[in-house]
Amino acid sequence: MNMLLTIANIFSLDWWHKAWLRSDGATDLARSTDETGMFLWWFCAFWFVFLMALMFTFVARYRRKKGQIAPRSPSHNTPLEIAWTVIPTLFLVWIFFKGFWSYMDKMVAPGDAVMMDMRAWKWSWGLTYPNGSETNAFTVIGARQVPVFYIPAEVNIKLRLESQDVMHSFYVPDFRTKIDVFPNRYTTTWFRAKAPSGAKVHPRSIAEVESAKASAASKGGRYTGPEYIETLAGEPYEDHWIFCAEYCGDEHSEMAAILRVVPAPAFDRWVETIGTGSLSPIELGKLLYARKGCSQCHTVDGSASTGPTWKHAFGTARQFTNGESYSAEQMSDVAFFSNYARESILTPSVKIVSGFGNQMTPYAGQLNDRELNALIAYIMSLGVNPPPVTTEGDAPADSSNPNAGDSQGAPAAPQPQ
Amino acid sequence: MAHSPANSAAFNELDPHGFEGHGQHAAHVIIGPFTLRLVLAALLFFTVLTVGLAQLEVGIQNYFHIVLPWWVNVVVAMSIATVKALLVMAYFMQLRYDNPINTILMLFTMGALALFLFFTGLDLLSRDVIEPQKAGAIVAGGTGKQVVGTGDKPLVVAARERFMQKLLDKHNGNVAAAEAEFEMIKADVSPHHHGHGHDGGHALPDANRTFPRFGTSGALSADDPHHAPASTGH
Amino acid sequence: MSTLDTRELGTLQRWQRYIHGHHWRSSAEEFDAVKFGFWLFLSTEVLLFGGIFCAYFIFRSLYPAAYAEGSQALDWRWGGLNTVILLISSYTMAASIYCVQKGLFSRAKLNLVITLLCGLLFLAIKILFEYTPKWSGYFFVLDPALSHHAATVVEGKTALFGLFQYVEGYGGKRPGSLFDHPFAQNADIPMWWSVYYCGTAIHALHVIIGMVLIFRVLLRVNKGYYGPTHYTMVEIVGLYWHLVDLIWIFLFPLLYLIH
Amino acid sequence: MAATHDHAHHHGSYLEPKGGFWTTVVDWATTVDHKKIGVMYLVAILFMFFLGGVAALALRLELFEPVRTVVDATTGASKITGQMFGNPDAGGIGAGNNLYNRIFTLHGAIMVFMVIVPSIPASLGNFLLPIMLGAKDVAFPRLNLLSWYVYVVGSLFAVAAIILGGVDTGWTFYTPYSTTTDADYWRVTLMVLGAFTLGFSSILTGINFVVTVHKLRAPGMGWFDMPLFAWALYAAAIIQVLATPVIGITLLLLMFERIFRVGIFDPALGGDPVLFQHFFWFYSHPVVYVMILPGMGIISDVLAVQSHKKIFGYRAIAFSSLGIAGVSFIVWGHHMFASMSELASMVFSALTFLVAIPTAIKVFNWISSLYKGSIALNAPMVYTLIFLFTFSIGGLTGLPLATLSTDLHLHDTYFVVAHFHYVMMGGTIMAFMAGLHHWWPKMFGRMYNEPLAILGALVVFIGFNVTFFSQFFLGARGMPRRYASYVDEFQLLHQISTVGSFILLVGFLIHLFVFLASFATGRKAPANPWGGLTLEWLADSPPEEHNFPHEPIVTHGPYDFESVVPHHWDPSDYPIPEEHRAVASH
Repeated sequence: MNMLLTIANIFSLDWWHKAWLRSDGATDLARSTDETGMFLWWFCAFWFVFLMALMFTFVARYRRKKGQIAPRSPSHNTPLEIAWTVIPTLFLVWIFFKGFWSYMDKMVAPGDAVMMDMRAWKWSWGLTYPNGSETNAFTVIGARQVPVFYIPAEVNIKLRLESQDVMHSFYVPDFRTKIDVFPNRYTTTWFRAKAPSGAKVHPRSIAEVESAKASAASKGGRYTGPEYIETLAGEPYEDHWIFCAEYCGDEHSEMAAILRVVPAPAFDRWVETIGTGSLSPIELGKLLYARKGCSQCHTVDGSASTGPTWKHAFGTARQFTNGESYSAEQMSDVAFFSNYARESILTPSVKIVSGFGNQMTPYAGQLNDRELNALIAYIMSLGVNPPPVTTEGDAPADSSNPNAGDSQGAPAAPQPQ
Repeated sequence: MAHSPANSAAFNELDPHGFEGHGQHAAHVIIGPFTLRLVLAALLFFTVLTVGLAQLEVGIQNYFHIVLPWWVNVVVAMSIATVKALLVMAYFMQLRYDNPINTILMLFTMGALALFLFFTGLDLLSRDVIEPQKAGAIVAGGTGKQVVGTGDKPLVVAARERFMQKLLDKHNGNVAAAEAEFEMIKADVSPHHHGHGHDGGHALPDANRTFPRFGTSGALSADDPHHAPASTGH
Repeated sequence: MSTLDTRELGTLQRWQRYIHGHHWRSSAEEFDAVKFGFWLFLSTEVLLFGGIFCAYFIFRSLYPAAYAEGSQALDWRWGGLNTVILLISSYTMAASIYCVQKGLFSRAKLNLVITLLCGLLFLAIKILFEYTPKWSGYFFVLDPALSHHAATVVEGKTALFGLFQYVEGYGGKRPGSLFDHPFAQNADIPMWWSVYYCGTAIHALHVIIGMVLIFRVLLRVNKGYYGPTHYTMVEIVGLYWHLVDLIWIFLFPLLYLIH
Repeated sequence: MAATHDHAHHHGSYLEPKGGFWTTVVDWATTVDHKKIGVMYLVAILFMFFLGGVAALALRLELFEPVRTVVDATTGASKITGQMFGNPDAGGIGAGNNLYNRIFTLHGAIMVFMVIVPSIPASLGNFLLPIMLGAKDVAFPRLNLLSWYVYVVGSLFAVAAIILGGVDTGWTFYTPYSTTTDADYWRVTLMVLGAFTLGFSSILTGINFVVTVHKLRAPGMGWFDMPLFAWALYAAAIIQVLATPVIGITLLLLMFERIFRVGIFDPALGGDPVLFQHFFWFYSHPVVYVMILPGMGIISDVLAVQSHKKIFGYRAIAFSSLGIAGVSFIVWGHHMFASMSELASMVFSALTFLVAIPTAIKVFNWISSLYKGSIALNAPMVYTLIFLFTFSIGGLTGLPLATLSTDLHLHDTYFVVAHFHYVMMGGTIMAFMAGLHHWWPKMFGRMYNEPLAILGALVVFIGFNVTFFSQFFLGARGMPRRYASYVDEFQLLHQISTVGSFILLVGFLIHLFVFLASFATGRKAPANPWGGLTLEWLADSPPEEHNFPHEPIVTHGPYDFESVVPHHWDPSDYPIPEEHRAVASH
């Protein structure tokens, strides 16, 4: 043990801690995991240095010399061999229990945990809050628009996870935990996020956001902080990545999201206000575009992606892999286009636009009619010559709404923190 | 490493390292037809026995209404099968007279197989020990995103609807007639089970009455995944 | 195994002329080694089927209801008959080894032929009475089970010159997404058929391979390759055939008898 | 022992051509000589190693930038590769990560199924095992040749799958992704069929080795007179025989699932994806030891010979090989801590720690074998030391992965990637290189350029550690594996890793040159260049047709250096004190 300490003095413990862990664990369990991990690091480092020191000493000491042979030396030594069998074993037993107990803590959620439903599909995440609503906040990682899930701090939260298609894995590096997500089965995980440090707070006004964006742009960067949200103005927050850790296909590496921890009262205020009832079809469509993962594969600015872009989808001739083709006239007809769009959303495999793969997850059973119509309205609003908007209060396609611009992100954007 | 020198004078060319032991000669055993026929008779007897016992269990349950624990059936059938397997291996495959190494090898194989079954079962059958929700049965077509042609319905539901559709076409859309024929065919299926002497002919319950959980997407709306609403598929 | 035709021993049978591989010290050692090697191969076969047994074990434990319903749809009489056939064939195979060891070649050939016929019979029963009706609903006209379907036999809907009769509402007990049986109570029942078809099909494949090997042995016995001092291949093929039997000894109760 | 060796009837080396060019080709294509088959395996494996290496470099290039670069590059080249990898849009619209995913699958599948698993057993093992045991050939020579052809056919299937457009399942073929992706194409099925076929080749080799070790040891060679390399091959062969059939049935069922839609693994059909993982890892974990055990055997042998020192704790090493082989069958669950039930995770974690013990014992033994040795620092020895260095890191970093709480964080991150590269490449491949240099003179009868080889070894060593040690940090900081693009924060470490991978390339190019040069200009190798005591050094370099003129009789242990003068060595170069030499006369 004092050996450990001497090594610890030679290199600063802190330096290695920073080198291995990009930040302190964001939950108590994560911190205990970090302890175990750092202990293991020093344990391994000790044995490694010890063995290598021996090895190199021997090699240096017993180089071959011409005309000399190795002196006789014991070819085995039972006590020694027993010693180096038993002593490591004892260490291992201890390590096992250390890992096992904190694993069980990670697995067994406290009885008072708040249950939320997390869905995974190719290639995005969706979180349903206890009141049935879903998040309306989004940000950018890399070039992708990803959802931001607000989470109350210092509250036990239990996620019930399920997948819509293939296996995914819910991984929050800052929580040091990970759980695979299966179709047709539930898995669960839980956490109690630490309160945000207060280093970052929500903007208090739209002006503040604008200036932040301007300054970020001036630095060639890109503002990825929160938009102005009335219920959260001035509230501190802490962002954590959500990654998919189980290979799930084409956009696997884009299947990310942000877990944003805010004080519990602020969360309660916020979660009350995110119903979608008040939104016009196009606004709602824009929201669903981001929330339902459409943004993973379809851009709204005509740029390349896994699926056909939505810009000018309404009013552009389509050629399909099955040989069919729709003329620009047909595609400009509202009724005709609506039916085509509805079919392509619910059962995408029926008509594949030439040049694209049969990649999309069918959305049958995931969208109600209002949502479906909203999405179609939004797509049409991006068309060649969009139909006149009947609903009042909806924004044009190229509005300053943060969600609209997000999919044209610069390749290398700074990450959310 | 203490080393025992090989004395080349006493060295046996056929058995260079004394490993085979008696294996050399044992390998050439000849098992006479009498033994073989005896073994065959035993095997046939055990076959009859195992079938008879299985039928007996069914009979007891159906006619005396004594419900035997589920494992009786399994243990009886499997132990008889094991006895038969041992007979085949020992005599037909000559393990009894053969070089013991082959027997040891088979034991190792069985060991590996046992480990395989045990640990796989240990995981898959203990999912709900900590978290009951993890025990959710996997329903075919539950999320329905992958199965061709079933939409989001379980396979059996889809199959039944396909079948009803066939009947409807046959009666060119006359629902009542189709329903009637559906019932008729169903009635004719259960005697088929009689004929095969399986169960005491308990009629198949109405196929439409109950389904397992309608996949997770259906159950999400339910508070408790175990008592999710019955299928809304029809 | 190399044979020396160049030797001045034309009068001798091939098996008498056999000499062991150059890297062995004696043909006895070679024989022993070949058997050991083949037992190693048999152990791989056992573990191959181990996968099937594992899948069966897991899914029966997860979906007992589906498996109970599934096993009810199988007729133990066909399974039992096939078991008996395979046991007899195992006996004839062992007997043929004995005959070769004793140099009774005609009896050896007879036993081998019977073994082959048993294999054929096994496959015929599987295909005509087990697979075809369940998969497609077409019953072989000689199938006793057909009598239970008098009401639902579709007149005029036959196949292969009337050799097969279609029974309404019976077929479609196929695995996975091909499953089409409208009267299943349990959505998991396709899993039973998946395991049933995979297990029995892979076993049937082994039966076919075994028959090919036996046929080759038959030919070579005929040509006099094997005899009292050299019968390694006969013994090896025998072992393989017994393994095929062994697997079925377990498949039969698992599929047909356990409700 | 040298007495029994008689140069009078010398048959000529196995390399001597049997006549004209085509005669020689036919002779090699139909040979049942284990030496030729070993060499044929060596060539095939090195070619596959080259393919997999190119793929690896492509991956590292892609990861140099956080966003997709190689894949999205709109250059004609990437368009062509795109078409080749079945993604006509590569570089054009909607390239996605298709290309990247196909390349890492290609890298994994080739390196695991076609390189590392057969690498040491099928090439060096095939060549050396019979000679080390004093046998004329392996137990079943024709089976041996068959296994090579099966290997080639399997590899062709896999390569065909790649040319037909590539496979994006990852080498693990996890369901349900592997059962649903590319549903309308045969590529995945073809690739699975390839892996299935390769399994047969592996089984045949395994059976051959087990029987050879049991039945063909030279007179006087008891179990504990075998070289440790033979012991390791024996242990590995047992695993091959007992584990490979399970991957066979797994892949068979996977093919059924794709072709007939039977649902044993696909949850949409009622199957269970975790069941697939159990099937898969029941093979794929033990096979990890098929990969590493022969490497350990090589190290034990090279280390003893190159330091003329009786290996420390012979029996401990031999039994730890068997111990590892045994334990390897009950620890596969540690690949699944994130998907298994808590109870199983606990049991498997506890069992996993068991593997550490025999492994630690081996390392301790090797290092104490150096004590008071007479250590020659030539290429094989340098590679042995490199092995001890990298393998220790690989082994120790297994601990946080076996520990449940930390594994939940590190599972499926670059930490795992780094860990298994340290074990598989830093272990198996380094040992393979050690063995290749150690037995090169024996196999081809020519020495290689020592200084250049050592230089290559050092470059490889540096490149390897730069490439993969940075990945430990990546993983611990939360970088998931199989990502084509990543958040900028990870860029620096990724760039270090990429640079390292190209240093690695340079190192291997040096080795390629060394080997080619040794054919061209290498001086004739003596029969026993290193002064080894095991039987292969008794044979000529290269060995003659049937290895030995007479069946050798073993009169001493494989490592009795302090009492026996190595064959073909001048006793004056090898002054054994009389009182010790007396021991040798038994």
